[in-house]
Amino acid sequence: MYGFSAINASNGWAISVVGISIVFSGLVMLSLVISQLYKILGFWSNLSEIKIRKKFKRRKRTQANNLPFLTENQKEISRQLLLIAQITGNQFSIERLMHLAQISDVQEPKQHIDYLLETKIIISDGLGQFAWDKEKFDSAIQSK
Amino acid sequence: MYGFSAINASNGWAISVVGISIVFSGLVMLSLVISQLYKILGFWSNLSEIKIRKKFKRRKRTQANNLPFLTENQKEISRQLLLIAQITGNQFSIERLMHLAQISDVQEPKQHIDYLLETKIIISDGLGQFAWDKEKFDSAIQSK
Amino acid sequence: MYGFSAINASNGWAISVVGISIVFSGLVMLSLVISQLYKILGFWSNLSEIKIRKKFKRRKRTQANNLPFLTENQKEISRQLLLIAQITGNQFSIERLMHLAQISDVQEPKQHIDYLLETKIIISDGLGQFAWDKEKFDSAIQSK
Amino acid sequence: MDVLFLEFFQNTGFYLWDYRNIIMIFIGSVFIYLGIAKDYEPLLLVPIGFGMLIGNIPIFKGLGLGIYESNSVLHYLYFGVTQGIYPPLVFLGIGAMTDFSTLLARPVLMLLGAAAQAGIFITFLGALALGFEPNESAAIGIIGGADGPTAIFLTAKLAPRLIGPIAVAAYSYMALVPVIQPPIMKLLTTRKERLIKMEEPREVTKREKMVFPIVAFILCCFLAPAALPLLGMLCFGNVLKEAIVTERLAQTARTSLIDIATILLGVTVGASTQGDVFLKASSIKIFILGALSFCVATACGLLFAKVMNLFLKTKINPLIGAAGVSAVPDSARVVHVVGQREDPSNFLLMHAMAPNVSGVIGSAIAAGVLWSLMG
Amino acid sequence: MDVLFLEFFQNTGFYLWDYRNIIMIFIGSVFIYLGIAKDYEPLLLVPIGFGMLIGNIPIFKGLGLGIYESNSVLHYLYFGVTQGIYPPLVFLGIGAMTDFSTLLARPVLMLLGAAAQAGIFITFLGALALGFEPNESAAIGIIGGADGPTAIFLTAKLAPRLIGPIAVAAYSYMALVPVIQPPIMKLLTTRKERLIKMEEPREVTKREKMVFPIVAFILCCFLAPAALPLLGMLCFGNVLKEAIVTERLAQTARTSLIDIATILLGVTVGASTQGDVFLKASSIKIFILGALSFCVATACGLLFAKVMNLFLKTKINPLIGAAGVSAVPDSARVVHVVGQREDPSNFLLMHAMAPNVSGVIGSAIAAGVLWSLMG
Amino acid sequence: MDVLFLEFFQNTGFYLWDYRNIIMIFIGSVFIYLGIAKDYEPLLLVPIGFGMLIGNIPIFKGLGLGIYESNSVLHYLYFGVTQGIYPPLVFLGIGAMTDFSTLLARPVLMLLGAAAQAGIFITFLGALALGFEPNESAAIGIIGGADGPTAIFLTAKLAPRLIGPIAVAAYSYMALVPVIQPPIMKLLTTRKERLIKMEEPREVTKREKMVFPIVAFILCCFLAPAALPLLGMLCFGNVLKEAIVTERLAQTARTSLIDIATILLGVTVGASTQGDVFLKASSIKIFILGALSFCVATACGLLFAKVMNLFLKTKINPLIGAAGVSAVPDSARVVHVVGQREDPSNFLLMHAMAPNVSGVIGSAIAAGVLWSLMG
Ligand code: NA
Ligand code: NA
Ligand code: NA
Repeated sequence: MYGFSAINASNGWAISVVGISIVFSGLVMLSLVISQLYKILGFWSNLSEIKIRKKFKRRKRTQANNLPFLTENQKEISRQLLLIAQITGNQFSIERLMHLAQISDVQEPKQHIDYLLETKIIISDGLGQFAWDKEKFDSAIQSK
Repeated sequence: MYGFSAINASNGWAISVVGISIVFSGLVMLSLVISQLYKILGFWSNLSEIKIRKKFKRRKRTQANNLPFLTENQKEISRQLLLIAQITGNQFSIERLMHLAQISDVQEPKQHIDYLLETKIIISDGLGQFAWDKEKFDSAIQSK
Repeated sequence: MYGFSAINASNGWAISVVGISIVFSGLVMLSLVISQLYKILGFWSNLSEIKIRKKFKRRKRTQANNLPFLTENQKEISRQLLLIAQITGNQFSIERLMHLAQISDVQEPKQHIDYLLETKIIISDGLGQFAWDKEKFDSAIQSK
Repeated sequence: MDVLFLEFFQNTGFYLWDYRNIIMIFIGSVFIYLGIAKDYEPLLLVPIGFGMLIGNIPIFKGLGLGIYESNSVLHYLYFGVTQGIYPPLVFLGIGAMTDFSTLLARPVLMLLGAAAQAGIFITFLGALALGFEPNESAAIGIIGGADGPTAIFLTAKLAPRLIGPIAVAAYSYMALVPVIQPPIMKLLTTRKERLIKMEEPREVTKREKMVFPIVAFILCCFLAPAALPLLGMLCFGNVLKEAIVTERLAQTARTSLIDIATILLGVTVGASTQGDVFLKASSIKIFILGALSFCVATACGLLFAKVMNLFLKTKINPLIGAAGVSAVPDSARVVHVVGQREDPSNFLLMHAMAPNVSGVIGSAIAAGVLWSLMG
Repeated sequence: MDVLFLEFFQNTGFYLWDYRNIIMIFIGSVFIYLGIAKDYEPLLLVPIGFGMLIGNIPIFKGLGLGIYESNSVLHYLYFGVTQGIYPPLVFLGIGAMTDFSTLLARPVLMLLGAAAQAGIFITFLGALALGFEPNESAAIGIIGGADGPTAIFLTAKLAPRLIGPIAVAAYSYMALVPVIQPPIMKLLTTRKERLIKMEEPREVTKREKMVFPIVAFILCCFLAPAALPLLGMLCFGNVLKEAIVTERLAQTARTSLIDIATILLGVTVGASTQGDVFLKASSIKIFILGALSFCVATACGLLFAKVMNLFLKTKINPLIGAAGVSAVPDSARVVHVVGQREDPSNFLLMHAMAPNVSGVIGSAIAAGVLWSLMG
Repeated sequence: MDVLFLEFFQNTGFYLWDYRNIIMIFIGSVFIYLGIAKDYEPLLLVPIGFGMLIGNIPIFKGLGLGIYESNSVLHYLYFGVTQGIYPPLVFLGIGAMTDFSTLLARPVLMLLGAAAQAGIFITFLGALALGFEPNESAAIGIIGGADGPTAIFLTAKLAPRLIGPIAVAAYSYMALVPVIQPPIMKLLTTRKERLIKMEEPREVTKREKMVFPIVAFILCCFLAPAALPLLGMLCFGNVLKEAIVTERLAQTARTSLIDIATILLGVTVGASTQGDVFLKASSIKIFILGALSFCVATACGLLFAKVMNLFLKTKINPLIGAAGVSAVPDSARVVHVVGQREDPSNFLLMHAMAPNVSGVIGSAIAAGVLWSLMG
C-alpha cells in the first residue's frame, strides 16, 4: 500500500502528531525546570549562606574590615576556586579544596588559597571546616 | 596411520604445494602491485598537479620569481608539512593543515606555514583553498 | 526458623569455626612463608653472589682498591639501580639496565651507570654481561 | 592436485565476486576518502568505509567468515550493534565530553532542538507513503535525528535488517552537513537575520551543571521511558564529568571506552552492508528519505527560530535553529561559518551549541516515543 | 489520536510511578550527593547512585527496558555482575595498583587482616538467626569483608537475588567507614595504646615483591581453591605491576580496564535495585546485619591487636587492627587520622596498609570457604 | 565439625593435587622467570605463565572454578580465545603500531616473508607423518608462522582441544627466537654474505602508506578469503594509524584495546593448560614439531634470500631472510645483532622489518588457506 492510504492505514498522522508533541513537551518541561532550577539553587545557597554567616559571625567581627587587594589573575583564579568550593556545599576542608583544585588544574592553588585565607576571604570555623565570605569576596572583586 | 602413508592418505603433498604457492602468489601479486602503485600515485598527483597549476596560474604570474631562501630546519619542516598536506589531496585549507600538523607534532607549524605563504610556496586560490607550488618548493630545496 | 534453632539446623556454628580457622591458617601460613622467603631469597642471592664473585675475581684483582666517592644523590640513585638490576638475576646487560631504569623513571640513568662502571662498582665479565660488586658498593655507601 | 587448485580457486574472491561487491568496495573507498581527505566525520566514515571493504570481500558460506554467519568473529562483534549495546556506551562517552553550560544559560534555545525533530516524523510519514512497514518507517524517520547512535539503536530494536542502510545513510548525511545545510540556511533566512548578534550567555554555576544531568534524565525518562538506555548513559556520563571527583571514570569513558565502542560499531556496521543485502531499491528509497529528512529538519529548526523571534524580546539569530538537528558539533560549526561569512565579528558557535546538544536529547526522546509506539 | 495520547500517557512514568520508585530515586540522589559533596568513595557511590535512578524510572514491561528483562541493554551489561565477571577484573586492576611492601616487611601484621574477618562469620550466624537461608546468610556475612567486589562475587554465586541489597549495603558501609570506625576505635583502646609509635619497617627487596604474589596465590588457593577467581586476578595484577617489563599491561589494568569494569558494575548494580524488588523487610535486615558486621569486624581487629601485644616484644598500635577489615584504603586512612588526633607526630598510615591489604586477601579466602561450603 | 573440616580438607589443593599440576606450576614459574629475568617476550610469557599457575591449582569440579566448566569466570573470558575473537583485536592493535614504509620502499623483500612460510607446510607434513589428524596437523604447522595470534586463531577454528599446547609452543619459540635463530643463520651464510650492506630505502610518500593497507587487504583477501578476520583487522588498524585524522582511535587500538586483549588472551590460554589435559605424548610431539618448524622456516627464509641474490643486481644481505618468519620484532632484532657481530657499522634492523612484517601477512594467508582447505 502506498501514499496517503498507507499513512492512514497505519495511523501515521496521529503517531506523528503525538510524537512531535511529546518531544516538544519534554524539552519545554525541561527548559522550564532549568530556568527555575537556577533560582532554586540560588535560593538554597543563600539559605545555607545565612546559616554559615551565623556560624562564622563572631569570628568575622574580629576581622579588620579593610578590603583585600586582588590582581586580575588572582580574581580569575579565586573565581575558579569559589566554583569548585561550591560543588561540595558551602563548607569545605582546605585539603579537599586543594585536591579538587589540582584535579581541575587551577594554577598554583596552594599559593592562592593561602592568600585567600590570609585576606580572610576564606574563613575558618576553627573546627577544620572553612567557608567563603562572599560579601567580602564580591566587594574585593568589584574594587578596581 | 604414520609416515608417508599418512601423508598420502590425507593428500598432504598436494595441500602443501597448493598452500605454499598460494602464499607466494599472494605476496608476489602484492609486491608487484605496490611497485606499480608507486608510479600510479605519482602519475595521479602529477595529473592533479597540472589541474592545480592551471587553476593557480594567473595568480602565479603576478608573483616575483626570485627564489625564497630556506634554512635546513625550514626545509625539513616544510617537507613534513608537504607530506601532510598531500594526504588530503593537492588542495587544502590552512586551518586543516595547521590542525593536522599539530596532531603529528610538527614543530611551530604556524610560523613555518606563514613563512611558506609569504614566500608563495603555498599559494591561495583566493577562495580559502590553498595549494603547494611544488616547482618553486623543489628549486628552493635544492638551492644551497 | 529463627534464632539458635536456625543456626543449629544449618550447622552454623561448625561452619563459622571452620571458616574463620581456614582464614587464619591461610594467613598464618602465608606470613610464616614470607618471613622465611626473606631469608631464602637472601641466601639464594648470596649463593649466586659467590658464583659471580668467582667469575669476576681475576678481573677484580686488577682493580685499584681505593674507595669511589658517591654523593648522597648518587648513593640514592645507585640503590634504585641495584634494586632494578637484581630483578633480572645477578648478571645483566647494560642496555637492559638502562631500559628498565628508564621505565621506572630513575633520574639520568645513563650518567649514573657510566659513573658506576667507571668506579668499577658495576663490573664487566668482558662478554657483554655485567654484575654489581656489592662489597665495594656497600663500603662506598657507608663511607661518609 | 589440479583438483585441489581448482577447488581452492573456486573459493577465492576472483571466482566468487559479484558486481555488487565491487560497487560496495568502491563506495567504501569513497567513504574512507571523504573521511580522510575531506575530514568529514573521519572517526565514523573511516571505520564504516573500511567495514564496507571487509563486508564485501566475496566469501564462501559455511566456514564462518561472514558477519551474518553465527559463530563468525564479525558476528560476535556485530552483536553489540544488533542488541543496541554500543550506542549507549557511545552516549556515555559523549555525556562525559559534553558541556551543557550554554543550554543552561538560555534554556529557551532548547525548543530549537525540539523543532528540528519534526523532520523525524515528517520522514516517517514519507516512508509510510513510499510503502515501508510502520516499524521500518519509524527507523527511517530517525535518520532525521542526525544522530548515529540513536539511529542505530532504534533500528536495531525496530527493523534490524535495515541497520546497514539506515546507519550508512545517517552517518553519510551527518558527514555531509557542511554541504547540505548552508544552502537551506541561505534560502530561509534574510541577510538581516543572519547578521543578528546574540547576547553573551550568563555565567553558569558549577552546581547547576552538576544538577542538570540528573534533573534532565529523570524528567525526560519519566515522559519517555523508552529513551532510558540512551539518555540514561548520556546523563550518567555527564554526571561523571561534572562531579570532578569521578574524573578518572569520565576520562576513561570519553577515551578508551567510547573509542573501542566506536571502532567496533563502525567496522561492523560497515561490514553489514554486504552488496547482496544492501544494494536494493529499499536502500535507494532510504537514502532519498534520509536526505529529505535532513533538509526538513534543518528547515524546521530555522523556521521555528524565526517564529520564536516574533515573541522574544532579545532576538536570536535564526541560523542557530539549524543546529537543532544535532549532528554534534558539525552543524553548530556550520552555523558559525555561515554566520561569519556575513559578519566575521559574529561568533555563533557557542550559542549554536545549545540547540545542538538539546537536539541530541530531542532525538533520543523521539526514538523512545517511536520505539514504544511501534515496539 | 486521543486514544493514542492516552495509551502513550499510560506508558509514561507519570502514570506508572510507584512510591517505592520515588524513595529509591531519593536514595540514589543521596548516594550521588554523598559521593560528590562528602567525597565518600565517589568512584563507587556516584555510579551506584545514578544506577539507582536508572533502575527506578517507572517503565512498562515488554519492550526490553528493565534490567531484569532478558534482551535489554542493561541486562547484557548486568551479565558481568550476575556471572561474577566484573569483580575479578576489578581485582586485576587493584592488584596492579597495590604495593605489598609494608606487609612483606612485617608479615605478622597479616594476622590482623585475618582477625577482622571474624565479623563475616559472626554476621553469618546473625543472618541465620534472623531466618535467612544458609546461602543467603553467607552472602550477607561477606558484607563484613568490607570489600565490594568480593561481596558481589560471592552473592552472585550464592544468592543472586540479593545482589542489589548486599552490594548497596557493602558499598554504603565502606563509604561510611570514616563515620563507623572512629567511635569503636576510641571505645576499645586506651589513649596510651593509641599513642604507641611503630618502628620503621625494614626495606623490602624488589625480588621479594616479585615473588610474593606468586607464593601468596599458590598457598592461598591450595588452601581455598574457591578463592581462585579473585585471588588469581589480584596476584596476577600485582605480578604485572612488580615485573616492570610488563608495565604497559599493568598500566592498562589499573586504568582503562578497572575503570570500565567499575563503571559497568556500579551502574548495573545500582539499576538492579528496583523499588519493588529492593524495598523489602529482608533488605532492612540486611542493612542492619551489614552495620553489625562492620562494627564486629572492626572490634575483632582491634581486640586481636591488643592480644598480639601480649606476646610481641615490639608493641604494635592496636588502632591498625581496625584496618584489617580492608575497605582499602579508607580504613587505613581512618586509622591514621585517629592516631594523629592523639599525636600529630605519629604516622600510622603506612603501617595500617599491611593489615588493610591482608584484609582483602582474608576476605577473598573467606568468600572462597563460604562458596565451597554453600555452593 | 570434624566431618566438616575433613570434607573441606578434601576440597583443598593439598588433598587434590596431582604431580602433573606441580609440573605445570613449575613450568609456569619458568615462563614468568624467562619473561621477567631474561626479557623474552614478557608481555606474553608473564600472562601465559601466570595463567598456567591459575589453571593448575588443584580444584574440585562442580562449583564452576575451572576454565573448562561452562559457568566459570575463566570460561567466559576463554570464550574470546575459543571463538577466535581476541586474535583479530590484537591484530587491530598491531596494525595501528606497524609502519610498512620499508616494505613499500622495496616490495621485492616481501618474497622473503613468503619463503619462510614454507616451514608451516613442511611441519604440516611432519605432523601428518607423526599420526596427527589433518586438521590438527594444520594447526601444528602454523606454529612455524611464528605468530601467536594467528596460531591461536587457526587452532581455535581447526583443533580447539590443542589450543593450549600449540599456543604455548608458538609463544615459547617466539620467545626463544634469539636462541634458536643465530646458529642457523651462522650455519647457512658465509661471512662474506653476512657483511653485505644494503642500500638506503627510498623515501615513501604518505599517500603510499595510506593506500597500502587498503590495497593489501583487498588483494590478499580476494586470494584467501579465510584470512579476512586477521588481515582485515591488521589493515584496518593500519588505516587508522596512517589516516592521522583517526589518530585517537589508532591510539586506543594500540594501547587499551590490545593490552586488554593480550591480558585476557594470555592468562586464559595459560589457564587452559591444565596438567591432565596438557601433559600428554601429543604435546611433546607438538613441541618437537614446533621447534622443527621454526628452524625450517628460518632456513627457508635464509636460503631463499641467497637464491634471490642470484638474480638481483643490488644484492641483499641473506640474514634478513631469517626475519621472514615474523615473530615481530624479535627476529628482525636478532638479524640486526648477528649482522653487527660481523660488522658493527652494518645496520640491518630497518631492512629486516620488511620481510618481518610481510611474514605476518604471509602466515595470515597461510592460516586462511589451511582453514579453508581443512575447515
Ligand atoms: Na537530533
Ligand atoms: Na576484608
Ligand atoms: Na610468519
